[in-house]
Amino acid sequence: AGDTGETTAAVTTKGDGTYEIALVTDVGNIDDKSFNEGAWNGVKEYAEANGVTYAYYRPTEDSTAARVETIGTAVEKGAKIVVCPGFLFEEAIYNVQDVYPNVYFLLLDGEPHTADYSTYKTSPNVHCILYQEEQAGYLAGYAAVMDGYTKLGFLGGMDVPAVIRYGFGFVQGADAAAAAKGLAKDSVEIKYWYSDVFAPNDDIKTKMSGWYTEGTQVVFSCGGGIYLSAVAAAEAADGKVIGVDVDQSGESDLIITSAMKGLTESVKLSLTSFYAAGKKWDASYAGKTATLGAKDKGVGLPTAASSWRLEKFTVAEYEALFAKLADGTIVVSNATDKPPVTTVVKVDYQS
Amino acid sequence: MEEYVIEMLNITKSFPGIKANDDITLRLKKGEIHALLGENGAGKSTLMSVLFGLYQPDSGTIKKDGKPVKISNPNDANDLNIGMVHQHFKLVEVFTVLDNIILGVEPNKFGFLTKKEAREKVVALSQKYSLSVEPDALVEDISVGMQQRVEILKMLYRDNDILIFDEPTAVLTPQEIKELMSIMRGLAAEGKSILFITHKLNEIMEVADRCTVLRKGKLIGTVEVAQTNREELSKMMVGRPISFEVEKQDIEPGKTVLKVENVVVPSKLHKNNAVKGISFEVREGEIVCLAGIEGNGQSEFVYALTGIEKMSSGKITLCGSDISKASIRKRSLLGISHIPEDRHKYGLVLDFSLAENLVLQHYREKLFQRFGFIRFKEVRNYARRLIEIYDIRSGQGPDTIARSMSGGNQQKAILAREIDKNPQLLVAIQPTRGLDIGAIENIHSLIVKQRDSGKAVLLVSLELDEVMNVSDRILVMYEGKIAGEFEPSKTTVEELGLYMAGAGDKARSTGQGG
Amino acid sequence: MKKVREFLGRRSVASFLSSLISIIIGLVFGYLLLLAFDSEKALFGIKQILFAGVSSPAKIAKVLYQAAPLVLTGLSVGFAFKTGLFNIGASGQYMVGACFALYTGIVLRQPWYVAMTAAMLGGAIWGLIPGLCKALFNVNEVITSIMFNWIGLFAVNLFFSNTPKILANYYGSANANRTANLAAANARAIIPTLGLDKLLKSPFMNISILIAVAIAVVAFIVLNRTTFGYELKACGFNKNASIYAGINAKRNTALSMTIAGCLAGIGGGIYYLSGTVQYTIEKVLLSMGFNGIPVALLAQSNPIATIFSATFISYIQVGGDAMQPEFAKEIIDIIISVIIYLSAVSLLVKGLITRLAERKKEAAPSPGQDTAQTPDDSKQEATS
Amino acid sequence: MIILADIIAATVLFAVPLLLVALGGMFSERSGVINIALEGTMIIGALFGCLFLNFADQGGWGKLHPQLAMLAAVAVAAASGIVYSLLLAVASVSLKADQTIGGTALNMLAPAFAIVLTWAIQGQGKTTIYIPNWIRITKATLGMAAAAGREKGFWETLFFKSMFLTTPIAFLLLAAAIVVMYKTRFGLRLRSCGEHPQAADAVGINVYKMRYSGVLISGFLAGIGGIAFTIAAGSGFQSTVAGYGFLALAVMIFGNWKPWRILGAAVFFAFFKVIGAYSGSLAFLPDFKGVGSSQYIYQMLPYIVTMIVLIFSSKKSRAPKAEGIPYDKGKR
Ligand SMILES: Nc1ncnc2c1ncn2[C@@H]1O[C@H](COP(=O)(O)OP(=O)(O)OP(=O)(O)O)[C@@H](O)[C@H]1O
Ligand SMILES: Nc1ncnc2c1ncn2[C@@H]1O[C@H](COP(=O)(O)OP(=O)(O)OP(=O)(O)O)[C@@H](O)[C@H]1O
Ligand SMILES: [Mg+2]
Ligand SMILES: [Mg+2]
Repeated sequence: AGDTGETTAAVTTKGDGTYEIALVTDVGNIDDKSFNEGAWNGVKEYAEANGVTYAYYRPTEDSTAARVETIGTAVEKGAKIVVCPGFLFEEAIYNVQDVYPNVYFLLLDGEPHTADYSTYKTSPNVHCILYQEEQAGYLAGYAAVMDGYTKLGFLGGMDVPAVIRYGFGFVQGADAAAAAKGLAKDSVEIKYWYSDVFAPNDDIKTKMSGWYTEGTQVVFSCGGGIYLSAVAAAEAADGKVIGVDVDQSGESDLIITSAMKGLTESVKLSLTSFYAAGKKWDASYAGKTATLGAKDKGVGLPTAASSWRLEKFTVAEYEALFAKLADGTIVVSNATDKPPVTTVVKVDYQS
Repeated sequence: MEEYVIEMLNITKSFPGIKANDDITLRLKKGEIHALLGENGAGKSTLMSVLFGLYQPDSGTIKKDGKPVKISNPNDANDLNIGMVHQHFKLVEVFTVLDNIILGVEPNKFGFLTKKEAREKVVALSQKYSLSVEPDALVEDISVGMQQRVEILKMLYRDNDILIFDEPTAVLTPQEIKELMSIMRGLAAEGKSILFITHKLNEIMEVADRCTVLRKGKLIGTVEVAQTNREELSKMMVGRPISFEVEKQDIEPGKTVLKVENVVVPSKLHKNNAVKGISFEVREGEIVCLAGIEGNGQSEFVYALTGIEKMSSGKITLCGSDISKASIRKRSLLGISHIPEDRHKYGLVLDFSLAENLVLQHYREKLFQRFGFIRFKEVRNYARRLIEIYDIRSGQGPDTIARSMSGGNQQKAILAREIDKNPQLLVAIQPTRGLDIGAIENIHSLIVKQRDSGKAVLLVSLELDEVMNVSDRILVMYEGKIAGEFEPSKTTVEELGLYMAGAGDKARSTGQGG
Repeated sequence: MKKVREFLGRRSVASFLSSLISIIIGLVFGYLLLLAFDSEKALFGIKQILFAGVSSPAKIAKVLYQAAPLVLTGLSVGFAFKTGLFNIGASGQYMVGACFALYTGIVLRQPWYVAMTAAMLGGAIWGLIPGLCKALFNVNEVITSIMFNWIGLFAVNLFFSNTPKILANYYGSANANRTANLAAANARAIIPTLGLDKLLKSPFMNISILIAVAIAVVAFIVLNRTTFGYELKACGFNKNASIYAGINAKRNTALSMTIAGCLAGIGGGIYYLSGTVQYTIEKVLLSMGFNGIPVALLAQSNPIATIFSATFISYIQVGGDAMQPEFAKEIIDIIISVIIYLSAVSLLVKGLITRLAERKKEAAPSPGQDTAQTPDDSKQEATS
Repeated sequence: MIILADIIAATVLFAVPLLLVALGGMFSERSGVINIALEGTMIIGALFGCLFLNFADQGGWGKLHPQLAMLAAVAVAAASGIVYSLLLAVASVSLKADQTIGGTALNMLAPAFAIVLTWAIQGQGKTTIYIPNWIRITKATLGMAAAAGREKGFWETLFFKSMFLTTPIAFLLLAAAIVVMYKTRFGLRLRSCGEHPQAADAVGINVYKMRYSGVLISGFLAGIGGIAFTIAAGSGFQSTVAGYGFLALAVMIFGNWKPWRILGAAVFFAFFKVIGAYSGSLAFLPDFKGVGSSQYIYQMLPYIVTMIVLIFSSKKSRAPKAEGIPYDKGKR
């Protein structure tokens, strides 16, 4: 069950109708318990702790022009910094970064470029954060197989780069664990499917239900609110789910772990730095792209006792693995153009 | 006075813009058949609806057995044992006969239907009054005559003893009318009182005890039928004498206009053919009448003739050209006009204006369109001309929405449209159904005028009076075949009736035998 | 004659007034709603609703940009209404229209007007099939249209998924879930702006609203001036009588749905060829088609009035967007639905008014029924 | 074999909302009112039902008496459906407005209202009302021992994998609908109003009252259908019922306005919908190798098959004759 008890006003204002920190959504809602919510929580926590006004805006349609327009609205409403979660903002930021030189932008999951990808440019008022989702996926896949699961599922939202990196990382991690355990070829199976949508729906639930009935033990639900569909199916079949982006263990007892990227933390850190520098990016942020991975603790699995629901795989083993990722002993491919080669795991790519 | 079961005293009822009943008093005696006569729109249905609780009178009182009563809805009427057979049957087509009879007074236990006792009561009633019905048949599957019997049973089932019949005979065949008359007599003999609306004077003469005449919402008078005659009644009703004979010139029929050879038309209702190979001709300057009881293939034949349905074999020739396979529009262009039986369903687009309806066949002509654009000015002018010639009465001339016109005027509009086409062949089906005698006179004279101008007319009618009066030649149809051909001057209504009932062959053969 | 004209004038005035009254009541209701949520900011909210649409050239551009496809889906629904059919399938026709337009523009590399023609064709096909089902097999067009909405949705997804050249990732993007950005794939397929975008300083501005208006005028003329429209309406009002009069009712039913499909298809084309949006693989029916229903109803199916009703709805939607973040923009939908609800009721009031007026004048019988589809409101407007 | 049980269970799960809502539509249309607002009414039912479940969850007592709480939630959904459909009844029966227009307005109103209300209650941007996980009927609910391990048998999968209180309720309501429609005085009168209101009026039946009843019953059923769908879809309430209201309308027409056939149509439709999701698991189904995203072929399937069946069965289809025509006592 969700934390519907929380009724914190999402908008605080000094009364003059301006909002200093703005978040503009791409698609999906800020209550998706995943990507958007992770970023929004960063904004909210920082703003509330520091008494800054904040608000979020929804564009009128899914287009660069509308995103540009909505950023404009946010600026009109007094935004000093605009947080833009999602690579769909790449062109929009490219278009506006020089139009509003005195407004600062935090772009998550992307880097500004033109519509035809011919020119990339990040102006000094923009800071970009990319995450090594493949590492988070790798950790989740490795942990699941180590915990004894042999029939896995990957439920992706849309096959956009971040999701693909999670998915291919998951496959690589599972394969590595299976190899480490010395399992026979094809003894670990992964069903792999993109639902083409970030919102939950009845079709996804039915499909997951079928997977669980066929023996799938755990599904890595990767993207927005679709975890709801996976959890609903798992509940009926006593299956398990792996969460994504943020620690989703609170959403259901069936979520054994989550492949996280530090959205909330990095947004909060960026905002802290922004205000510390006097409402602007300092040199380490201005026009820079940060790629956060294990080495920066930018990705990982939740290790709090309440979140750790893996039985055989221990936190200590996890931390050892994590260290290897952080120091580069283990390198996970971040290629998104073709599926990773596996040695043990059999992957069933479904359409 | 004790004598009257129902007294409607000084009833006035207005609708916006019209006084439908103006100070009308009508008294009904126990056990009598009381006819109500009047032109279309005279206010007969309104008066009866007031008695039945469908409308509230603006003023006036109703007494039952001498006591004033208030009838504010059909339930009240039912409680006072007043029942009504409506002008347009109020039956649910997809319900069974039994369901229709019990509707509104369903026998039930805790809201659950207990149909068994209902069925027994219905069967008993239908035997007692010889109203044969099939309790489990769907209403949509039974004949109009049986539907009427269902309506009567509805009243009897409710133990009504004041029975209102609103134009019950307009939709019946001669045989069915006869039956109804005897049923009514039987009911009256039982002590039930009957109010009977009709436009047909001979029915009044035959069955009614007294007759009340209305004209334009006002009471003209109540007369003892035994002491009056048709001419007098019609004069009371219309305000002028009416000629019952249609005046016709004698003309020699000319060339053959329509030639029908062995036409077979399949039926939509059952597997058999509806029309089983008929052949005949219609020539210039003659009115040929297809007589017959409804359901003997006349309608289907006309559908085939006008192209609405396909015939399975045979040949139809119009003025020498074979139209067996031609489209509806082609046939229309070649000179067939026709007046359909159901004017609302087939004759008019009720939501179009009168003008738009009057060009329903012609809008493609050069005069009314140029390059596919309608010339509304011409359309209106044309409509105005027809309105004048054919005396079509309506509120706003060409721009009147057809729906708001009275039945008679709607019919006139159709006639105007069809006759003004100056067709080689005019096909008219039941053109006077439900109209008052004034309107009938008018329509008959239009049809005859058409014939007199040397055109061919094919008339389909169930009314034997009309058949005898108007036509030059009569073809009786029975079970999809032509059972006999007659000349009106050399036959009688009785003989026609026999042939229509299928007894023609027998009559002929016994006649030959004897 | 003058009297009649006066009366007719009054009738269209009455229908305009009834819509206006509904709109005013709807807006008052909206204001009360805003008050209920946040009394301090309610005034700000209603100001946005009322005036944001004209607060800047860019906002005007946005109003027109959103209105253009609405006009077309509204026309689609309204055209079918006029001919006695309920086209609830505008959504599917819209999506298929968009698909045809994008394929023609991106893969076949055709200019915008060719792509637009393709959109029309796509919508036509998606209207024709339910039309044929109705004409030939008498299958209720409501159910076939609903089925074809979904079939259209998935068919378009399937088609896009199997046409790599149409997707954004073929043109360098990382995104395989949406069609290519027209600017990157084939700029000629973008609807021209004729400098309007510069004039109003908005990337949303192009000639699509002009196209929509032109099509509305054509639809008006076809319905009210031509023999073809006369036939279509006759079939809509009374199929049997039309058949009796020699009109091919089956053909007209199929044609009418086809034309409705064409209109919705152009709506899809006009939106997706604007160069701003990319078609995303969808799992739910696009609302633009359904939004055509209120547009048509508010316009009482009159093609010319459709232009205004679509613009109005788009206008207050822009106002609703401008209310954010203080208020949820969904409040606008509430206002629109209240207006539609009231207009359903006020049509009756209108009928009553005209009937009374007429009774007094002529003391004669009057139109028996006043429904949403008073057949010749529009025609009479034009002739008087 | 278990997969078969799973498919049947899923089919029933999704057939239930379609069945309930289509039955609702049937009552309304049989009384003479076209209820195009089913979609909106479902949303309202789901909204209040889910809010109630949430309330029960937070109160803590829901978990203690899950099925009782669920029953109450169904009642809340039904009641809110009735209240909402009252809006349609007032417009289309009392005010004699065009039924399509009123219905369209209500369809538009419902999701917007739901979002605005959800935000008002849960906070801005909180679009989902989560459904507690204790509502499912399990073996434990019935006091039976839960089977050990996750390998479940055929019957267990069939009856307990996706069983909610709404399922038995739906079948009870179906039985009730059949009885009410064909065995009671009320049913006979209701049907007469949809076929020939003038006839009903003439025998003393209050047509307005009957039509109100029809519309309100449809609200009752659509409200329950709304929560049944939301539970079946398993994604919480997000101010939508994904077009199921319109599908139910189609199911009703497909079912020829008759309860048994509506059941058939709902199951038929749900089956083909479920089959698509299982296509990867069922070897005998073609997997369309070489076609990208073949899931869409299967997702189209139910609609295409329905179309084909409709074409072949259309001759017998017959809508209530007077549906859609406002009844006016004064008019003839
Ligand atoms: N519901 C109504 N609304 C308005 N006017 C009505 C209504 N019913 C009847 N009228 C008016 O009352 C007049 C009388 O109508 P009524 O139906 O009683 O005539 P009638 O004598 O039965 O005619 P017919 O012989 O054609 O059946 C009509 O001319 C009509 O103008
Ligand atoms: N809904 C209505 N509103 C206003 N006037 C009406 C309405 N219906 C009928 N009228 C008026 O009632 C009068 C009579 O109509 P009515 O339908 O009774 O004619 P009729 O001759 O009885 O036709 P029918 O043969 O169909 O019974 C006409 O003058 C018509 O203008
Ligand atoms: Mg009459
Ligand atoms: Mg009458």
